[in-house]
Amino acid sequence: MINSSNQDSYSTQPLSIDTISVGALSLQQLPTSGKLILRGKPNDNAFTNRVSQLLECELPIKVNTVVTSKIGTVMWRGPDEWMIELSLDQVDSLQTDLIAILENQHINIVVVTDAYSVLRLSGQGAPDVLSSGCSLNLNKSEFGTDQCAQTHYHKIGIALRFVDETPTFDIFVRRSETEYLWRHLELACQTNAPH
Amino acid sequence: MYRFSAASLLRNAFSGHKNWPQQFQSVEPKQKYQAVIVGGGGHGLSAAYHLAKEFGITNIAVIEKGWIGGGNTGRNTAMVRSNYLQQHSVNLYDASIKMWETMSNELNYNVMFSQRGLLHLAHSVSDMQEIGRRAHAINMFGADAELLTPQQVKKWLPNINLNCRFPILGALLQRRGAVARHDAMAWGYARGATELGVDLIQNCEVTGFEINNGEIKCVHTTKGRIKTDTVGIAVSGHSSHLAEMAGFRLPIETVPLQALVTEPLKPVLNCAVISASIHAYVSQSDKGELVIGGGTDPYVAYANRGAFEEIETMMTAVKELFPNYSRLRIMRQWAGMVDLTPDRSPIISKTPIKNMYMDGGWGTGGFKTSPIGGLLMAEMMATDQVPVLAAPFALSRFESGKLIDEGAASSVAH
Amino acid sequence: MFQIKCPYCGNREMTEYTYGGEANLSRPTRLESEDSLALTSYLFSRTNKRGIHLERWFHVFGCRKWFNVARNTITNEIVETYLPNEQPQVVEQTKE
Amino acid sequence: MSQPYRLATGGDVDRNQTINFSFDGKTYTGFSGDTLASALLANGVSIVGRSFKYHRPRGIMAAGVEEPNALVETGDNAFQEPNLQATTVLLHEGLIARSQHRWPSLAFDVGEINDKLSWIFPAGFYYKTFMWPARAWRFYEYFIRKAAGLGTCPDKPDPDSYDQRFAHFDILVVGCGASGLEAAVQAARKGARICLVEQSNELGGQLLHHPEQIIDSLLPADWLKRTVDELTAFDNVTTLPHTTVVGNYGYNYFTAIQHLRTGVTPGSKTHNPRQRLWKIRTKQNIFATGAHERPLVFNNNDRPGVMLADSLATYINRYAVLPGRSILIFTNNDSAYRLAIYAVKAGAEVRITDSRDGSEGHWVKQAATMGIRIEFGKVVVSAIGKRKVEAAIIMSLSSNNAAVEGAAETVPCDLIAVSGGWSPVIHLHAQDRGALVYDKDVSAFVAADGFEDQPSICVGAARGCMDYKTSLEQAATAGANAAFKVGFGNDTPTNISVAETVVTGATSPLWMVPAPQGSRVGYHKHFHEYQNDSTVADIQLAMLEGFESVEHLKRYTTTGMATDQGKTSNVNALGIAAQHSGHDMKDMAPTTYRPPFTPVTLGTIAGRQHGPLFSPERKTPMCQWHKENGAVFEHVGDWLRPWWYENPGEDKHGAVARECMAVRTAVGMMDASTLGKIDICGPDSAEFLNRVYTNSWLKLGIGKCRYGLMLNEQGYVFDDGVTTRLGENHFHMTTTSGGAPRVMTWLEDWLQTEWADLDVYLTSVSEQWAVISLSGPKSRDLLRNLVDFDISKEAFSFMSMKMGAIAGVPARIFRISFTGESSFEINVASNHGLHVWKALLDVGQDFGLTPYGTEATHILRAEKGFIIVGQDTDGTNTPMDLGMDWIVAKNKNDFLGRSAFDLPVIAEQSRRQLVGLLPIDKTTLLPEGAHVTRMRDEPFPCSTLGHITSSYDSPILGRTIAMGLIENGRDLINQSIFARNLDGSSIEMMVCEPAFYDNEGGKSRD
Ligand SMILES: Cc1cc2nc3c(=O)[nH]c(=O)nc-3n(C[C@H](O)[C@H](O)[C@H](O)COP(=O)(O)OP(=O)(O)OC[C@H]3O[C@@H](n4cnc5c(N)ncnc54)[C@H](O)[C@@H]3O)c2cc1C
Ligand SMILES: NC(=O)c1ccc[n+]([C@@H]2O[C@H](COP(=O)([O-])OP(=O)(O)OC[C@H]3O[C@@H](n4cnc5c(N)ncnc54)[C@H](O)[C@@H]3O)[C@@H](O)[C@H]2O)c1
Ligand SMILES: Cc1cc2nc3c(=O)[nH]c(=O)nc-3n(C[C@H](O)[C@H](O)[C@H](O)COP(=O)(O)O)c2cc1C
Ligand SMILES: [Zn+2]
Repeated sequence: MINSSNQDSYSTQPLSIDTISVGALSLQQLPTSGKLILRGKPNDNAFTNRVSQLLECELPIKVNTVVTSKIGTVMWRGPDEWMIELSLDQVDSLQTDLIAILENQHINIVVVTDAYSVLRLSGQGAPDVLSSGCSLNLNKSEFGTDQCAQTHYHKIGIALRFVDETPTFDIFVRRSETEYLWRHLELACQTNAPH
Repeated sequence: MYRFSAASLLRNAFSGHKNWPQQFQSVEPKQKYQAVIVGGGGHGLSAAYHLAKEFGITNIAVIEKGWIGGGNTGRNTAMVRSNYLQQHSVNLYDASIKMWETMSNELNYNVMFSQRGLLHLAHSVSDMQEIGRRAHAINMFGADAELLTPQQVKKWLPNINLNCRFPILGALLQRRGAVARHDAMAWGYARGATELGVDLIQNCEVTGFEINNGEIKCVHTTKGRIKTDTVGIAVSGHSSHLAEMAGFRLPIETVPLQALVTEPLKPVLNCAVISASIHAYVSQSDKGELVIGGGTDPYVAYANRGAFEEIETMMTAVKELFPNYSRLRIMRQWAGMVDLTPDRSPIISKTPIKNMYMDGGWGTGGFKTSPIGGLLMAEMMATDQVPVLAAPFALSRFESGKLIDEGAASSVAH
Repeated sequence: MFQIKCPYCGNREMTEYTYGGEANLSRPTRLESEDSLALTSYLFSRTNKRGIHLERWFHVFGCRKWFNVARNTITNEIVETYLPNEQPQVVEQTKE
Repeated sequence: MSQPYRLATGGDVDRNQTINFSFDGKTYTGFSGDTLASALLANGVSIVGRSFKYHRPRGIMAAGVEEPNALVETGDNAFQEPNLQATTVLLHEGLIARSQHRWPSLAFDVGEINDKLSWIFPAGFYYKTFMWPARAWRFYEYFIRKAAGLGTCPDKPDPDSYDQRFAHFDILVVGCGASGLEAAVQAARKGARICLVEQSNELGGQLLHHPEQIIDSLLPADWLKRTVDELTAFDNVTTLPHTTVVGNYGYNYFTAIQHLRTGVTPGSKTHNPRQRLWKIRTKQNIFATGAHERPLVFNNNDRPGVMLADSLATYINRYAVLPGRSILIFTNNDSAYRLAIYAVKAGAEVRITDSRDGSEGHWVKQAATMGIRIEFGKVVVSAIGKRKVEAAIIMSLSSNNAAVEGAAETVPCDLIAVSGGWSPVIHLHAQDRGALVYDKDVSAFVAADGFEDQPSICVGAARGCMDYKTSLEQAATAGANAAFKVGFGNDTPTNISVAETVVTGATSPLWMVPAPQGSRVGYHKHFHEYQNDSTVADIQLAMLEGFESVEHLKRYTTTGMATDQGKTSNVNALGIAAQHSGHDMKDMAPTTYRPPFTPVTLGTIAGRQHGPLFSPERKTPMCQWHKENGAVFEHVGDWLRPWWYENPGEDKHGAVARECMAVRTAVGMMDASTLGKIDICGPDSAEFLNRVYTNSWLKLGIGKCRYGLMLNEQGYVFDDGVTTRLGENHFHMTTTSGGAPRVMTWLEDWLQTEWADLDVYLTSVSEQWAVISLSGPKSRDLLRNLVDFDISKEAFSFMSMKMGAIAGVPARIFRISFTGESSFEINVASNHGLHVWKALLDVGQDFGLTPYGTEATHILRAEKGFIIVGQDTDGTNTPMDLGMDWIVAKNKNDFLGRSAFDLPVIAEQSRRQLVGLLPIDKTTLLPEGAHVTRMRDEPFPCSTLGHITSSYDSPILGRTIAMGLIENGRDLINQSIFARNLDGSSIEMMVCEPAFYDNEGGKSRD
């Protein structure tokens, strides 16, 4: 009965709009995904091994990298912090499993599913659109496959994930700041899409 | 003193302006002075002028490492006001406004003191509470303040965007708030001091002090050693450096503060306006440029320049307040190094060294107090007594913890 | 405009960080602070160094870690970044 | 005839595309490819503007960004743009341009009286007068301000949009003259990522008007095409024409302004921005920014028709405009001889006056061969003709340049082309504090050598290299070297473009032409600086009066302070000052170079960041509902919060009273989602809380909540909130909405630095949870209908937390109260927020459930005497000041802020204390912020006892109440004191405990 993934009541995504496309560029609010913050010590083998086993992938220890596994993607967020993105209905069980295998360790697992929304920006010129407010070096050689980074877009913090060579980027943004980012990017798309 | 006037202009016109006397003179230092003032900014020059004028001590030198008025005095946005929060502050700043009101005539130098009114905008309920508190305080302490409704704000600022991102709910008006011609103040004091026999020594940097038994004996400079037994320090952003030379440490951090001007325009803004919560303030100079400032850069720096980031913040703020300024163009930007204290109030004080006094820590707002700051330091130098107005601003407050907190009111520079 | 090298994330624009004031201020313990000078100098007194300044920065838009920076306050050159529990390699020599 | 001064052939203009434009209401035609300046010249318009101070008629002097005179206003209404240089405005159909700073018209300007009176008004005259009568300045100022200024500000919001882009490159090359292009090609060949920027709309720089300059055996146009084609083919090169690098902020950070379109597109779409701000981050930089020609300084040298020689060459060769028929060239170097050759070819009569003794240069010889009359050792002492040059007076120059002598010859002419030498464009180098030295050969300042380890280098004309051959070599080397430094190839250039060597004679500096003996005007009309009317006499006067430093000179005479920032005048001004004071030029230092290189539109920097994009308008998950249901919003930081909900026919007072009463008598509900929330986890969590809060946390039971105060290290309250123990090692902290980011950063700071030994993880969950505060005597009865667990008073006690389901979704419910009524703070995942809000409303109908806003909350909490940090505190209050001694643990050794309690100031007697205040007249609302005196009507100025922090009309009490921070306030309880209005009148009030309602607190426990 009580289920955090009760889709019906997930009535309130931050934006009422889903997708716009301008020329080759598209901007999309992705449906709510499950998100967990995992904290733990990267040099603690017990911790990394157990997590790796459960996730069936290595925990990305390397700065600004993403690892994809069956369960979802794991993003580096800091030397002792990762974000696991997975489907909504698996959040509870993964959380439970993680807690179980990591019992008595100094770790933390926090559900942040609703705290962030994800915008997907795709198409030729997408880096230019992002660069309208983001100072990160988005040249292909600097930011590509399997990479992620936390940075800012004008006044707000965002996390970027490189998705594919189209290029496509996923942008994690605080729920309440989603509209601000969306409006900025929408205008930047219109400016940058070839007419 | 050679008097400036319309008549003297005309007289000199007939001789092709070839006979004007020097306004001030840079000389080589003597070996000994009764008193030495370090720093040829507004405060140092005012101190020298008042020491000579009010206390009859004329065997003094102002030592300036560059050119007089070239520190923050030469790079500030020239707002003069006394609408501070704390009683001691209002008393101090208002005493300075009173000196400004007569300065042109006192110095026989037109410092273009223009009491055109100054508005502090309030963008939120808490801003309203803050200006309400300030208005009542200022009024009670004997200076002038009024609270305006948004409609009244619109009358003062026809181009204001009342309904900006953080809608304007009201404003604090100080009618005696003013702008002035900053360079003229420095030159006016320099001229007055020269006339009274003060030595102005430019391009001469103080590099050390000789201190004996905790008493100042001698000042070392790039132009040699100068004997003196009284020293006043008014070096704004360099205060910590001078203190270090004298062997003590100050509660000061020096950070860049930037400003800029647009190209000159016909009159478009007839008062000065400050928005502390969206970080910009604007006035229009008599020449026509809009003079714009904002918040400080956050980090310690001695570079007289700041980050572009702050400029961007200022420009977005100005455009938000005055959307019709958007097509105007910025002509020049610059920065100064301001000396911030923890409570954003100045230090007018004796120091751990006997007969060494300091007038500094004015942070983002000490242009307006050049007259009073200099006068108070002059009095300390002449009498070794701390004047009543200065007493609360002593260094010792950082030992007792009895700060004079103007922090809330000075989140934006002015 | 300088960049700062976060010890974790690498070189980023200074706009990603917030400044945290002078590093190495020693916080007096309760007992020490009964000597109020130790306390007030911890609270208020600053070296405000002209030259190599040891200071703290927070990577607020990145990994959210605090770290230390040795920066020349005259040129803004970042000489070194290091972790809170480390000592800087630069020993301050340059004054100007 | 239309365009009488247009040449029949040549130039880069498209004669098939006629463009109509207007200037001062008169319509003209020009061609595509023209600037406003070239089109005006083609039409024979000689006066374009008026000078700042003397209102002298001024024409077009230059062909680029160095133009000081020809400032115009373009566009109408909201599209109006003041102070544009006619030389940089591209002509476009329908362009409307106006002269400015004149009244009633450009031709007849009343302000010209200033010119007549200029002999009375030298530099700085205003410091010496307007002081009588005392305090009359505001009167004079009114007229002075009107007379000053240049263009006018538009009076409507800017309808255009602007874009911004951040970009990272290996190498930035500024300037697309021969040097910049060569440098870029060399670096591109090695594979580096390059950004190539040119302020003009066309690439080529000087080459565009030096048609005879053969490079690699190609004509300039062909060499340009070959080079640009090669660059275009690289995908590692980004070329930005019509883009100006305006700022060098150090450490390889630059700003540039790109012009994306010209002209006005009324109703232009937001996706079609006018300009773009580039923020460019690089590793190596090459400044190939060329050089600006300087005028020569003689009497009336500002007359329309006096033009810079190379600019005139530009008009002839690039724009096919010959704006005169009879040209007198006045030079001190060889470059102007090129103009002579072009002008003769274009059909003009040319005569050359050269201040030097002679020159064996290539072009000099060529000019001589062409039969052009050349006179060495002579100077123009004066221009004749007020509205347009009619003649020049020529005399001989004495051998030491100190005097003019011999007979004065009047030479009729309609143009005087001047060349006083070239000043390399060192701005970008100098903006970053790059060292400068005076170069005798160039007679100007250049970047000092010896910066091999620096990331930036000047090349070509920008480095003082005035011949193509060496410029190209220099540029090629710089390009290859830069690529090598960033890790591409070796530092040897390949296939360097080769230009012919051209022999030129040396430039002989001539900072000013001596005034003839006995001249009445002397140096009063020798303009070294045009826009601000700064003359040689002004510099002399300033120095006479003691303004010796060049920085003083600048500020006293305003030289170099105009919109062109002294591009043509600064070096001359220094030369004049040096000459006057007997200094050597190498001992002079230019005034500080500052961004921007050319003026930058304010809106371009702001970009899209205005209105709702100025800063994020943060909205809670239920925001849309609030909007649709009459909420009036309050801006709290970036958040939008319902202030109150207005029913039809209600005003603020009515609405707020209704909301308050609902909470006191039935049940109300508030969206509290904006509260800061932090998940705290780890074995040392309780110890951590013990250190950051003033009270004790070690023994808090699981599932229990506790209120805490956080102090800064000065012992003053800086945030508060309720924290709950979720598990042995797990807490949920709440903070104030506005303080959330600050608290998070502060806590991380302590954990990561001072207390790195503590094992605690913090995670911000502010936005994970939507929070609904349900409050009022009926709250439990209501809630019972929606939850799946026992919420009876016994099972769910005050200050505890339970997890369960509400309306089918998981929730954490806290029994805490900010209103003093029985309350439940319901936390659900944000995406469920609206769902639960609506579910409560559905059930709540029967209970009189009323949504309430922040205003009601503030009243309700004030009735209880609860503080709001930031309103009832101002950053200088200890817990004791607030009457909250109880929250300070006596047995704890240390917590943040504790040490400060030992400071004398904290122990002081006369501190301000938070007290309640009851106006004697129950209907009088005390003004918030009003200060307080002990005595009625104590005359101002007087001292304050403190001020009123909160003041409300309490519906439940039927009277007004207030709180204030009052000196020794607690000692004054039950005494009367006086709040003072702005007009000095007094309101009597009684001091009381800061609690007005249900002081036993029974209700909240219910
Ligand atoms: C951008 C900006 C805007 C501002 N706006 C305002 C405003 O609107 N209103 C306002 O009231 N205030 C404003 N201020 C603050 C104000 O400018 C300063 O507080 C004030 O000018 C300080 O005056 P001063 O005489 O103490 O210092 P300065 O004018 O800085 O003079 C100090 C002098 O000491 C010299 N010096 C330093 N070290 C030595 C040494 N070792 N030996 C010899 N000489 C030395 C320096 O060269 C300098 O000339 C602003 C400041 C800035 C930077
Ligand atoms: N005395 C002379 O005869 C003389 C004088 C100057 C140049 N020249 C000749 O021209 C050749 C030089 O070519 P060059 O390439 O060095 O100079 P150039 O003048 O041909 O090119 C410089 C280019 O840089 C651009 N520019 C300047 N500042 C800019 C900025 N901030 N942002 C964007 N663009 C900017 C200019 O618009 C110009 O197109 C010299 O070698 C010389 O032969 C001769
Ligand atoms: C109130 C005020 C008005 C100014 N107006 C101008 C101006 O009209 N033109 C100009 O070029 N600079 C102007 N400046 C800036 C100065 O040129 C200069 O940048 C400033 O004094 C700092 O000195 P610096 O740039 O030499 O370091 C102004 C400065 C101030 C403080
Ligand atoms: Zn980082």
